[in-house]
Amino acid sequence: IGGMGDSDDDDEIKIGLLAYDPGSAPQGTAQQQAAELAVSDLNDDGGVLDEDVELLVADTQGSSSTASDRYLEFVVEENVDVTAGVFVTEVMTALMSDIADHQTVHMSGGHTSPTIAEMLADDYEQYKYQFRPYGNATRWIESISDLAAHMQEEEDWDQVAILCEEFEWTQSFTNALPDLLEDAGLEVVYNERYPADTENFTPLFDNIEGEDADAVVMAQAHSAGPAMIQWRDEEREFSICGQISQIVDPGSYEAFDGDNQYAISNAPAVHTADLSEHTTAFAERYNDEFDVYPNDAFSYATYDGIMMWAEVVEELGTTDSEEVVPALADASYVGTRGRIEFNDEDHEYPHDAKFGEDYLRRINFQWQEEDDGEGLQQVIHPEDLATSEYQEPEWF
Amino acid sequence: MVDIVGIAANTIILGSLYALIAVGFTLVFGVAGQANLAHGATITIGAFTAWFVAGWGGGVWIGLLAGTVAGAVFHVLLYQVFVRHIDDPINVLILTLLAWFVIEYSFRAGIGSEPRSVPSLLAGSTSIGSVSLLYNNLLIFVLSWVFIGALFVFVNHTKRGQAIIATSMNEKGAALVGIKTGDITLLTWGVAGLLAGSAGVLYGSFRAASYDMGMTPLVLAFAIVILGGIGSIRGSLVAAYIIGFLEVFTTSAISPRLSGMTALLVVVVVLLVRPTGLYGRELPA
Amino acid sequence: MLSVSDLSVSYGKVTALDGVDLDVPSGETIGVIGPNGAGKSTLVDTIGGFLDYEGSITYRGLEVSETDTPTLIENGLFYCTERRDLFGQMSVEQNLRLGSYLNDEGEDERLEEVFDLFPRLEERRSQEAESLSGGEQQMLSLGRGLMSDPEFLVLDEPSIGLAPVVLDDISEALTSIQELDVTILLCEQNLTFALEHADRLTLLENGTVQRSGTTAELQSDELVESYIGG
Amino acid sequence: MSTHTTQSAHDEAQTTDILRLEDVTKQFGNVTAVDNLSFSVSEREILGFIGPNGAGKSTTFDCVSGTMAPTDGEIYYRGENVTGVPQHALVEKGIARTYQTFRPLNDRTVLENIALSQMPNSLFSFADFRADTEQRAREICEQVGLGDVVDQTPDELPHAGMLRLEIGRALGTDPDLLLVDEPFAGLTSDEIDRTADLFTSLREGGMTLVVIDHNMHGLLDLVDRVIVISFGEKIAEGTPAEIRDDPTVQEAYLGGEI
Amino acid sequence: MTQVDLEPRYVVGIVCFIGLISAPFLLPILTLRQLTAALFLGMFAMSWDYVSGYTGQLSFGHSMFFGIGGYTAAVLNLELGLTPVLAILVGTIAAGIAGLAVGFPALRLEGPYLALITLIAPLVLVQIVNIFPGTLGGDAGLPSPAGLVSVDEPIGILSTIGFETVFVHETIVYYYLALALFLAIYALFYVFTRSYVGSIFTAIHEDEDAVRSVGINAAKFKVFAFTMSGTVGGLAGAAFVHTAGEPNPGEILSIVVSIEVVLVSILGGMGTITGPAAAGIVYYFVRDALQTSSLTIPVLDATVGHISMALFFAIALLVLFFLPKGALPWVTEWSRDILERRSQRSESPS
Ligand SMILES: Nc1ncnc2c1ncn2[C@@H]1O[C@H](COP(=O)(O)OP(=O)(O)OP(=O)(O)O)[C@@H](O)[C@H]1O
Ligand SMILES: Nc1ncnc2c1ncn2[C@@H]1O[C@H](COP(=O)(O)OP(=O)(O)OP(=O)(O)O)[C@@H](O)[C@H]1O
Ligand SMILES: [Mg+2]
Ligand SMILES: [Mg+2]
Repeated sequence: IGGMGDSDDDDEIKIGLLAYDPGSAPQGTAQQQAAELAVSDLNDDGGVLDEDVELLVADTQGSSSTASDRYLEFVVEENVDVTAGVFVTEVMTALMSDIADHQTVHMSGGHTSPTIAEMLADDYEQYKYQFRPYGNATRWIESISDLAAHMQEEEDWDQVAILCEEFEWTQSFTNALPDLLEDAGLEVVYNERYPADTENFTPLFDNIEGEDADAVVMAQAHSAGPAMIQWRDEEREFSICGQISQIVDPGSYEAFDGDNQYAISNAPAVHTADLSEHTTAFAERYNDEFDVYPNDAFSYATYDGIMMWAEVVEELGTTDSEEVVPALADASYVGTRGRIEFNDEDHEYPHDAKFGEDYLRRINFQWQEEDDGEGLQQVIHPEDLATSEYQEPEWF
Repeated sequence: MVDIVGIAANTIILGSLYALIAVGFTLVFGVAGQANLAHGATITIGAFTAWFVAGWGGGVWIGLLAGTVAGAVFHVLLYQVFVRHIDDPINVLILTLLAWFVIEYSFRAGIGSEPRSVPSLLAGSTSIGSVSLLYNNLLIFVLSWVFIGALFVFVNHTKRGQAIIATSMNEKGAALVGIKTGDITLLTWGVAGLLAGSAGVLYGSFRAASYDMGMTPLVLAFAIVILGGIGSIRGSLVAAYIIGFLEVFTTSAISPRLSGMTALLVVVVVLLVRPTGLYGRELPA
Repeated sequence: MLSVSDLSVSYGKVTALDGVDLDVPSGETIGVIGPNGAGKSTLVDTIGGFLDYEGSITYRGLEVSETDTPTLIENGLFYCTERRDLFGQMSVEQNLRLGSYLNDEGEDERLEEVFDLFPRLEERRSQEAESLSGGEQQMLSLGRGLMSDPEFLVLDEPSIGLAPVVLDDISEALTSIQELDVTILLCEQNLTFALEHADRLTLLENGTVQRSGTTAELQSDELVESYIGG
Repeated sequence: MSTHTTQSAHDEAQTTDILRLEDVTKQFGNVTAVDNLSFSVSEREILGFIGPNGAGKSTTFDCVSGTMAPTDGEIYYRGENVTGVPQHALVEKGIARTYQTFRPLNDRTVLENIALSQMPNSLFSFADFRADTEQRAREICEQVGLGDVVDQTPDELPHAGMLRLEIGRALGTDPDLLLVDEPFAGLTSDEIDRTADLFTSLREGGMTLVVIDHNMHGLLDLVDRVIVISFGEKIAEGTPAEIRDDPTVQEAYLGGEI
Repeated sequence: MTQVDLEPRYVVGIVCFIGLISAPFLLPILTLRQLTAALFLGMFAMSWDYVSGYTGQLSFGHSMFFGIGGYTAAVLNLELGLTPVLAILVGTIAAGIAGLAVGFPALRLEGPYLALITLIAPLVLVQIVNIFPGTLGGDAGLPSPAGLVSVDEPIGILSTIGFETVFVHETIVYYYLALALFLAIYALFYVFTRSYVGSIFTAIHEDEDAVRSVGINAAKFKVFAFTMSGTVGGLAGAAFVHTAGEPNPGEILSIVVSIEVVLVSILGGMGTITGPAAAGIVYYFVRDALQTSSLTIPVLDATVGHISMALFFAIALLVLFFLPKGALPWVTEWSRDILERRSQRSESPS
């Protein structure tokens, strides 16, 4: 079977990035910026395999058919050496068969559903070209449960609620998180899922308050806007933490007009956290370049993914995917958030990055207001990385 | 544990908001007979206008005014430039749908896909027993009743209001009694624009403004008008509260996962039993 | 009051009126008669401003093509069309009240007058117009027109579908309206009815005027006889 | 001569009723449009059905033709109880009707309007009906006097043309019983005569007709027998001559005129 | 020399047919692949037009049929290992049953009332899919089921005529599969709508009472229209997930798909079958061309690609506004005018 991604006959290294609405949506924009920075860093360093690196960017429009069309243009017409990006899980699921057909390495940068890794577990040979240098959402609940345990000590959190958008990636929050929390000595008093287009949180919050929860763990990617606004306006008597993708965006404080103040979210990194020796430097450089701090896995992981691939290729001396895949699977690379190593083929989630003290970690930050009125993402947990104390909402 | 007072309070607030969102749509669709799907866009325009104005330091109340006016201007333009030249109601429906998409995607390209918050019109809250009520929500309640009441009187008890209905039923007949049908329909669109624009501001302050915020209110408005029965403002009002109640009740007492679905399924069942909605008139043959 | 000169109207390729001249002096009743498809309804619709035409129609000095229908109505015109054009899902009373849209002074009294004329309508006052019987609809259409207190009536086949007794009533009503010096243009198929009311008659056929003259002159005209019969 | 026909038709009535109404009532809310109405129609008769405006004539047609079900009472067609049978099924049994307010299909020509009545009421039919139907439709157009305008659309037709179209479409279903609602409205006497001739020839061909109209000249000359209703109730029944002279009918319906 | 007098529209039809048949030899391979997807959009649009364009029973939720067909087939293949052909068959039947089920409310409900019911159906289905992410894949969709025919090895004949890789071969095979289905559906609908059935459908659109009054059971025909439309829509949906597409909400179930289908049909010309079929293809490529365009628009300082969706819908709006009956009827009329003028001109000298 002749793959197409391994052709080396052009004199440039080409990277194809599939981004969602770059220039408009924060996720796609972040991916594009990170990829640009990576490519310019590589070129400053003399390119890869002594060739210039070129970045191609395509908009997936969030649609799987568009993404597939653009992907094929990359691998069939442009003969790119590696692809990166993708944010919407639906798009990624659909793209997996194209990636398998065209056997070109893909360094993911945004989607978080465990299903993608499960596809590798089911049929490694077919899907092994996909790598996810930030793991999937099932691994984040440990970090969140640690935060809750910490808050139990510090702030007397005893009873927590769980509230998740109806998505595949939030399954672990609904199913596995309660056990972790109970193990840590907290009581889960409420656990519900809701459709992602929900806009009215009042009845939900009424119920959570009715259960006397001290905090709610939320897993949401779409509905943070109304949730934050109603939480604040209605002066709810509980804290919010969890995985709230929209407030991880460094630009969100402005977009939300500060409505996300006091909210806590889990994140792969924020620019204030010293996850590795590179984190802050990278974030500052990024900020100098684009006037915004890096956003979530979209920025950090896209950058790391490309750099890691380049390092492996440089070592191997070829971009041939059949050689790059095993090399990447074994590689160890220190990126902007720590050491990246991938789970092996027999793991439950092959090619997702490993988590742990020596590998990637997750942090919990809180949006706090600075004296100048600007918002800042302050790390409050884990303690060794904390940059600030937890602040209680002013209306408590 | 089902909190009856909470459910009642939330139903009243939500029902009022829905009623406010739906009345403008009812006026154009139910009364004047044109399905204006750009109603969704008007809501978005209202909300973002208020957000802009508030952002420039104009304050939300000026924002409310500006959003209301912007809604009316948009409607008047849409009607004068396009809709008045179209005879086929299906084409009106599709054209307004397209207009909505144009607006929606323009906002996405211009402002981005992240939600923006429109400040509350009134800060603070009061509490009745265990339930706390935001002043902003009370305002929504009051405003929606004022608007709907005014509309009800206008349509049923003024000549001009009757002329709107007459025009929708038989344009030639309306001309025969001296009604300037073009002006009347324009008036209808303008008034509906005012209502939708202000609904957009309130909706934005209750939730958030985003480029695709028009979808949910539009589906709701459509469902409300149909459930209430085309042509009946009273029907729309009752339907808005029914849908509000079903949503609140399902969320609080059954499961939030089913909240969107229950209301819609109830609409289906009601229609199968009463094909012209709760208070609907037969469609013209 | 109304003068039509060299009027031609066509629907696409079909020419419905061709060079029609007609004068309706103030206070008189002009009958327009003719077989089916002669162009009577077309004439009425054109006068009402619903169709494009060549030639000229002036009503009280207003050229119809430059005036919209409501303005003509404002100037005392009133039509009763062949298709009636009622407001289907409105009640009888609402239909009638809209008849005085431009002039609601004395509305209630006029409503009573219309009900006196057509007691059937009073019985059905809150029924939807659409569900009225054919004859009732015809009454409503006439009644709605009378609500505007018009000075010039254009009637397209008012006798159609009415029971003989009702026709008698309408005939009487028309006579009393005529006594008020209202100008009337009466398009009719029913010659008996037309002869009874018209001062002058115009016979249309295939869109052109065949005969025109006083009722007495035309009563014995053979062409009129042959088309309209007894 | 004409009295003779009437007489014989009347004699057979007992045995060969094609249609029989028994205590039919139709209410709309609290309006009783048809009130305990009973009458029967004999085979090959032309029955006049008259009454003041709003008497319930069209509504009676609605009930008989299956447009709407009566509130109460029974309708028998050829001895079979057909109360509440839907219209399309009644058409198959042989009952057709015309409407007082026209219902043309404005998107197609006169010929195609009439051809609709020739179409099979089944989803899959491979019979070679196309040429056939068109031929039959043309014949019907000729028969009702639309031969010259087959390619026009209904809105180009004058009033009389619409009427003919309405009759043509009903004829297309090959009915045995034809209910005609106000066929003379708006016609000149010349045209009335022609239409009446058509009805007579249809009867010669074996059809039974019930005709509603307010034009007494036209109607009374045509029909064999008349039924008069007022406020939904039968007030008189008899030959045209009898009806003309009936004082109740004169007062309720005819007025002083005739 | 004898001259065959073909009506121009048949000439156009034959040219298009030949063009479609020879497309693999004329188009770049990726364009061919897009054309495959575009053919499916055309099929979806035809299935809508058959019921809504002809009988006037507006459906705003036709994606329910594509979705039911596609999801049923995909789940049967993925979970139970049914062969694609069987899975497609069952999916088609399931969608047909859904069509039947929607047909019945259509007997009682009219116009906007019916439109709402059809709109609600896919909205609820999307939520159901989200509630059962395990079997239905939730928001993320299901992974691709097995291909209708699996092309793992290069195909001999195709290699000999110069097509190289397996990907190309697979694309060509799927293209012809889609084309065959497209033509079959087109022929089926064409035959039905040009027969008396089509004429009854349009009569129902005009005046249902008139239809009943000539002895035709309008209800039966309406239910039939929905059932057949659902069946064909389901077939297209099921075939789609086994060839060109993916079983996820955005492709075959979401309300956006329903709306697109309505748009395509109306822009192409409602009640023509040909119009929606052709418009489906044009729609796909116009949108794609706008999305990938990197032209900068001077005043706005944005690329066409960036505002492509707003631009795309603005164009659609103008098309609808100026051609209210849709593109096909306009083209037909316009060409008839030209032909008439030409024949007049050629007559006049003689
Ligand atoms: N909308 C139309 N399109 C095309 N032709 C039309 C239209 N309306 C009327 N016509 C034609 O114009 C001519 C005049 O019709 P019109 O209705 O004015 O006659 P009329 O004298 O009122 O007849 P009737 O006594 O039947 O009402 C007829 O030949 C008719 O076919
Ligand atoms: N849907 C309805 N709702 C209420 N009343 C109705 C309805 N349909 C008919 N009617 C009433 O029933 C009565 C009988 O109507 P119908 O149409 O049968 O009269 P008709 O005898 O045919 O009169 P015409 O000669 O004027 O046509 C009328 O008074 C009418 O207003
Ligand atoms: Mg006329
Ligand atoms: Mg009648």
